[in-house]
Amino acid sequence: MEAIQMNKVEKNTDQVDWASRIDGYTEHTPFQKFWRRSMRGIFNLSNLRRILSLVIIVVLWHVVTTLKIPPFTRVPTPYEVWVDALSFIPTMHCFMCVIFSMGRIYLGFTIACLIGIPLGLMMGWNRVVKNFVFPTFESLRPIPVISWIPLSVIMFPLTEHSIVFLVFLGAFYPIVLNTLLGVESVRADYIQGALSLGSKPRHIFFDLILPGALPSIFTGMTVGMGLAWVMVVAAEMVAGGYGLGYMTWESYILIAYPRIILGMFTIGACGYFSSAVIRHLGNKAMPWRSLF
Amino acid sequence: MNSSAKNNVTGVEPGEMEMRGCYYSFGEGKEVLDNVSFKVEKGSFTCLCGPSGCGKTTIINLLAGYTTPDMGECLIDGVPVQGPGADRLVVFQETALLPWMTLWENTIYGPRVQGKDLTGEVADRAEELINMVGLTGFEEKYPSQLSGGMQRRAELVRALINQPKVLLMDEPFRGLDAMTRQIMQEYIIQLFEQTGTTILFVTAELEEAIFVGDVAYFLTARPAMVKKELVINLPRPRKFEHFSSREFVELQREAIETVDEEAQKAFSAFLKAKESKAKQSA
Amino acid sequence: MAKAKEGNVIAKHVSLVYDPLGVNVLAVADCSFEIEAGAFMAIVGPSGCGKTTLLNMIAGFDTPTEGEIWVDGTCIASPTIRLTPGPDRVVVFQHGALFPWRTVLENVCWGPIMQGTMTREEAVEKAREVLKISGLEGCENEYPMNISSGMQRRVEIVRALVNEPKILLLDEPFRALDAMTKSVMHQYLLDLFDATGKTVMFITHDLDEAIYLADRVFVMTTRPGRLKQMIEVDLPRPRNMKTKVTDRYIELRNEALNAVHEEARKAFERGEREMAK
Amino acid sequence: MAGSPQDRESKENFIIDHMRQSVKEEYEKVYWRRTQEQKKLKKKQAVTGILGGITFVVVWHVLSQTIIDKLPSPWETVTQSVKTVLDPWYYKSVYHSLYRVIVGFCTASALGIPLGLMMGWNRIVRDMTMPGFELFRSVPPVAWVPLSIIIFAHMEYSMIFITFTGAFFVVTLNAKLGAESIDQSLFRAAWCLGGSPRQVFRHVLLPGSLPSIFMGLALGMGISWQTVVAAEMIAGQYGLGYLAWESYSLIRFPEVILAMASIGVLGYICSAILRSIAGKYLAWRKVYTA
Repeated sequence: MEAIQMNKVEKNTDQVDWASRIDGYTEHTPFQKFWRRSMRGIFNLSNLRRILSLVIIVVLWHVVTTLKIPPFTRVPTPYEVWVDALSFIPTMHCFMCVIFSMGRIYLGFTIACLIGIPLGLMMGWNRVVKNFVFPTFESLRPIPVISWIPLSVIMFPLTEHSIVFLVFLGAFYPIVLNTLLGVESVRADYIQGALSLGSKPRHIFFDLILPGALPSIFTGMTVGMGLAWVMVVAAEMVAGGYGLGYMTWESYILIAYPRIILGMFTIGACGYFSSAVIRHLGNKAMPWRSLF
Repeated sequence: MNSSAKNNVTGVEPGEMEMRGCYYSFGEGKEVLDNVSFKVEKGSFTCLCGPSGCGKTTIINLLAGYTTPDMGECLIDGVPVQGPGADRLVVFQETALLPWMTLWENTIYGPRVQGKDLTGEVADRAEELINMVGLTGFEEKYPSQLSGGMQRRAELVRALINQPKVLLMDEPFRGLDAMTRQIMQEYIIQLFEQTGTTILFVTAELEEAIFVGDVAYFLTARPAMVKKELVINLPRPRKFEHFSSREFVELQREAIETVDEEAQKAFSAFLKAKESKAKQSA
Repeated sequence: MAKAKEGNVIAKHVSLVYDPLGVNVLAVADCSFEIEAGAFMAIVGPSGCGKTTLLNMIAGFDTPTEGEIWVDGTCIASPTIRLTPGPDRVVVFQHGALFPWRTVLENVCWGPIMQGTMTREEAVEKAREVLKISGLEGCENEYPMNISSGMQRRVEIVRALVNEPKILLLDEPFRALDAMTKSVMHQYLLDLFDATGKTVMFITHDLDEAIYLADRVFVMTTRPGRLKQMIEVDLPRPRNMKTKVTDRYIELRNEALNAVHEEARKAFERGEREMAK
Repeated sequence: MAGSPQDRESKENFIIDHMRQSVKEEYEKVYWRRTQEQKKLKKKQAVTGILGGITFVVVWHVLSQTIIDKLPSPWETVTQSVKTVLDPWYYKSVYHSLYRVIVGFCTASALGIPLGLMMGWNRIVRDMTMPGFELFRSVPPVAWVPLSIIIFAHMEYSMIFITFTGAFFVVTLNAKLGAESIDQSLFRAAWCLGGSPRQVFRHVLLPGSLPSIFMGLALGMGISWQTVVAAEMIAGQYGLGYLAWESYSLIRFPEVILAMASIGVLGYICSAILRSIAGKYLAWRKVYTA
């Protein structure tokens, strides 16, 4: 049949070494593959540009501050910050500041998780609970959490308590909302399928709703952690009493300007570290998601 | 029909299913089903064919008991459907394997929630079924680690382990490419011929319906009515060769003639709806 | 029936090595073929075999590592030439690429207006006309998300044709459609091909579809993608649903299926194992 | 009568029509019942919501009377607030906060959106700016307060700068995300159709990233309010944050709550305006909800 013309050469293609016919194509050994991949991963043009950009930032900072160009007259130079960092970071004071802020964060954040996640799950699970709580919750939400600072100072006799309460409040909203979102995003066919397999409500809750909402819960926790740091810094600056935020503000008052910048970066690093911990926990709790 | 006696793989007698004069709508002017009646014989492989959005999924939902018809009734073995149950299982359009469970956990999920003993017979049957669809060695993988075709097969296993009387399949191969689909069809034929379960198979693909089924019902565009019943008398066991047999082509011709008109109608339905809306407002 | 005088595509030993992370992957290996002006050519292959890459090279999105592609006597792609995507080779994409933020009409006249070949009024007039011919009258002012997927595909083909391309490149355009819409679209495409006589390159994973539509079908193997077989389809035009049940069609299809099925099945199983690793 | 085929046909048609009619009537009953049930459900929902609100107020009242005796009771708060709201001095605070937020936020948008789009569009721009953003992103905007006071001699500027910082990072990064999330085939289609780089930027990149840009703007607006309140509390003069803190120092507790509520309402209004603008520009996305 002339309809299908089998090309004589191409019919026994498996013997032809196609790869060797093409310039620029060589089959690598596994080691070569690994080596090339890792080298390309580190020394490529875009990584060089990234490093360059950081260098530029530092150089600019240096130039602007040493030449005292108008708005930056009082800003410390990178070198001053570096010197201050070397002298300050090993001290007990710095350690205590970090411990205090971290302690407040973890206490407030844990309480927010313990109350917020069950509340979110209940709101997603039971329509009556949602109808009861949600309108009030929504109408309180536009109030920035920071503006709760004076009120919480009024409400709690100890500053310590009010700071923990503020951290709790900052983390609470995103955690509840994301948990609710997570429950509502569990696909209907999962539940339908499980129902027709004869699941009881507790199976649906523990096998479907909870793991289905987990990714969203962890998103909420990451966002909540970010807000918790905002809150702890603001509360410490306003209400005082140890901590990184207080330290930064105090440095301003004591005219120890390099320490302000140091404080900012320390806060940033601590915040980054806290988010990393949550991400890590998330990957641990959801092995099916970190596979790809 | 292929009604083998009590089968050692499923372990139950296959059931029969009927839909009698069902009406269903999502609201005024959104009628989905318009007097749909058909019957799925014991141990048969029945296909439902219709243009997309015509209400095939609604039929599956009604038979599975997720919703109730506005009028008419759905019967399983002569008893009206009341809520979902493990005697009839649905294989969904998109895979409904739980992404947080491994293939093995997914497979034995049904027996587990029913409180059955998970060792012994259940485990044996699970292994046998997994082997039958060629997934041995993948038991500890999560669904996201499997290819599309493998996920669909895993879903079949998950349904079959519960010894359903009836299997409802809602476009289970939608979204797979032509080659994978072909291979999946061969798997499902093989499974059907070995287990003898009653299957209701919903599809939009004519060739697929003719290739796998014993009977095919063709539905009209929305609101859906049964337009034609086509008995497919290709021999069983069905093989790839039948795909290109004379009888197959004859059936295909008949099906195409039935459906072509409907497809055109469905396509222009949007414009017509728009026209009528314009007329109403004028 | 107007036959186009232009739109001849010749590929000479085209290969592409894909090298994102320093590890060579041979995506397309040594493909040579010719599409005569005004012919309907289809490429069939399992997913991931490099057919889209081949099309991207013709369209001017990818540079071949080796070989050349010529259109009407000009070289448009070779390792040394700069990429030149342009309105003479318009692509219709797999998942659709209508601008969701523009109405159907705006989408269709976008090309001519941007190229400056027509004024706004002319473009709108022409677009309306072409839409009317395609049975899309009445949805000019809808956003693409508002119309059915079959209609979206029609609009996309219309949008391509308004630019008077030499070649129409179709990258699995009917993949996401359901079977019945697909059959309507096949008819539409066949009618369009008969009416305009443009050169068409059609990519699909469905052999059936390819034989039904094309004059010549190339079968591609899995990675490295290479053209393995050519099937000349000598079915008469115009074709329609009835063609699908003629003896000649069945004969052709059976031969093709039997020739491809075993190999494809092997490739499928191999691919599946790889994917699951 | 039983003669011609036309007769028979018309009779059959009549019977079918009659059957359809009866089915339709029955159907309408079913449908009516369903809509009634839905209405009832909605009513019930509203009642539960109001009950929730009442519970909240009652709990507040009880708390203010018992455990937390410094907390003003709801009634006290309302009466005191009415007095304050009638005082023109209150509007000075509102004006100052609003002014700071608007200036800071608009500057952040004007700089952040183009920068973010460029970052998503051009690899070199992205590589050169991303590390800096990564570095400063995890620093909470509130922590910028002391630094910005050092930089700007004028307190007003430093407060606007803090507001700007709060919104800037979110807006920029969301614009970048939007630009990156556009389907590659849309760009390819535009090239195919003969669009020049400028046209592609204007007609594909910009509208395609709009949804994400508006999301960034909404988030940025929220953060602007957060930061402005913090800055006013810490360093400010005038403004609602300052009002709250000052009222606390002066032991005028109901006004603390009033300030909080005002900030909430203003923030909500700003977001609503933003949403309505977004709705106008994103009309093509409405179909998802419709």
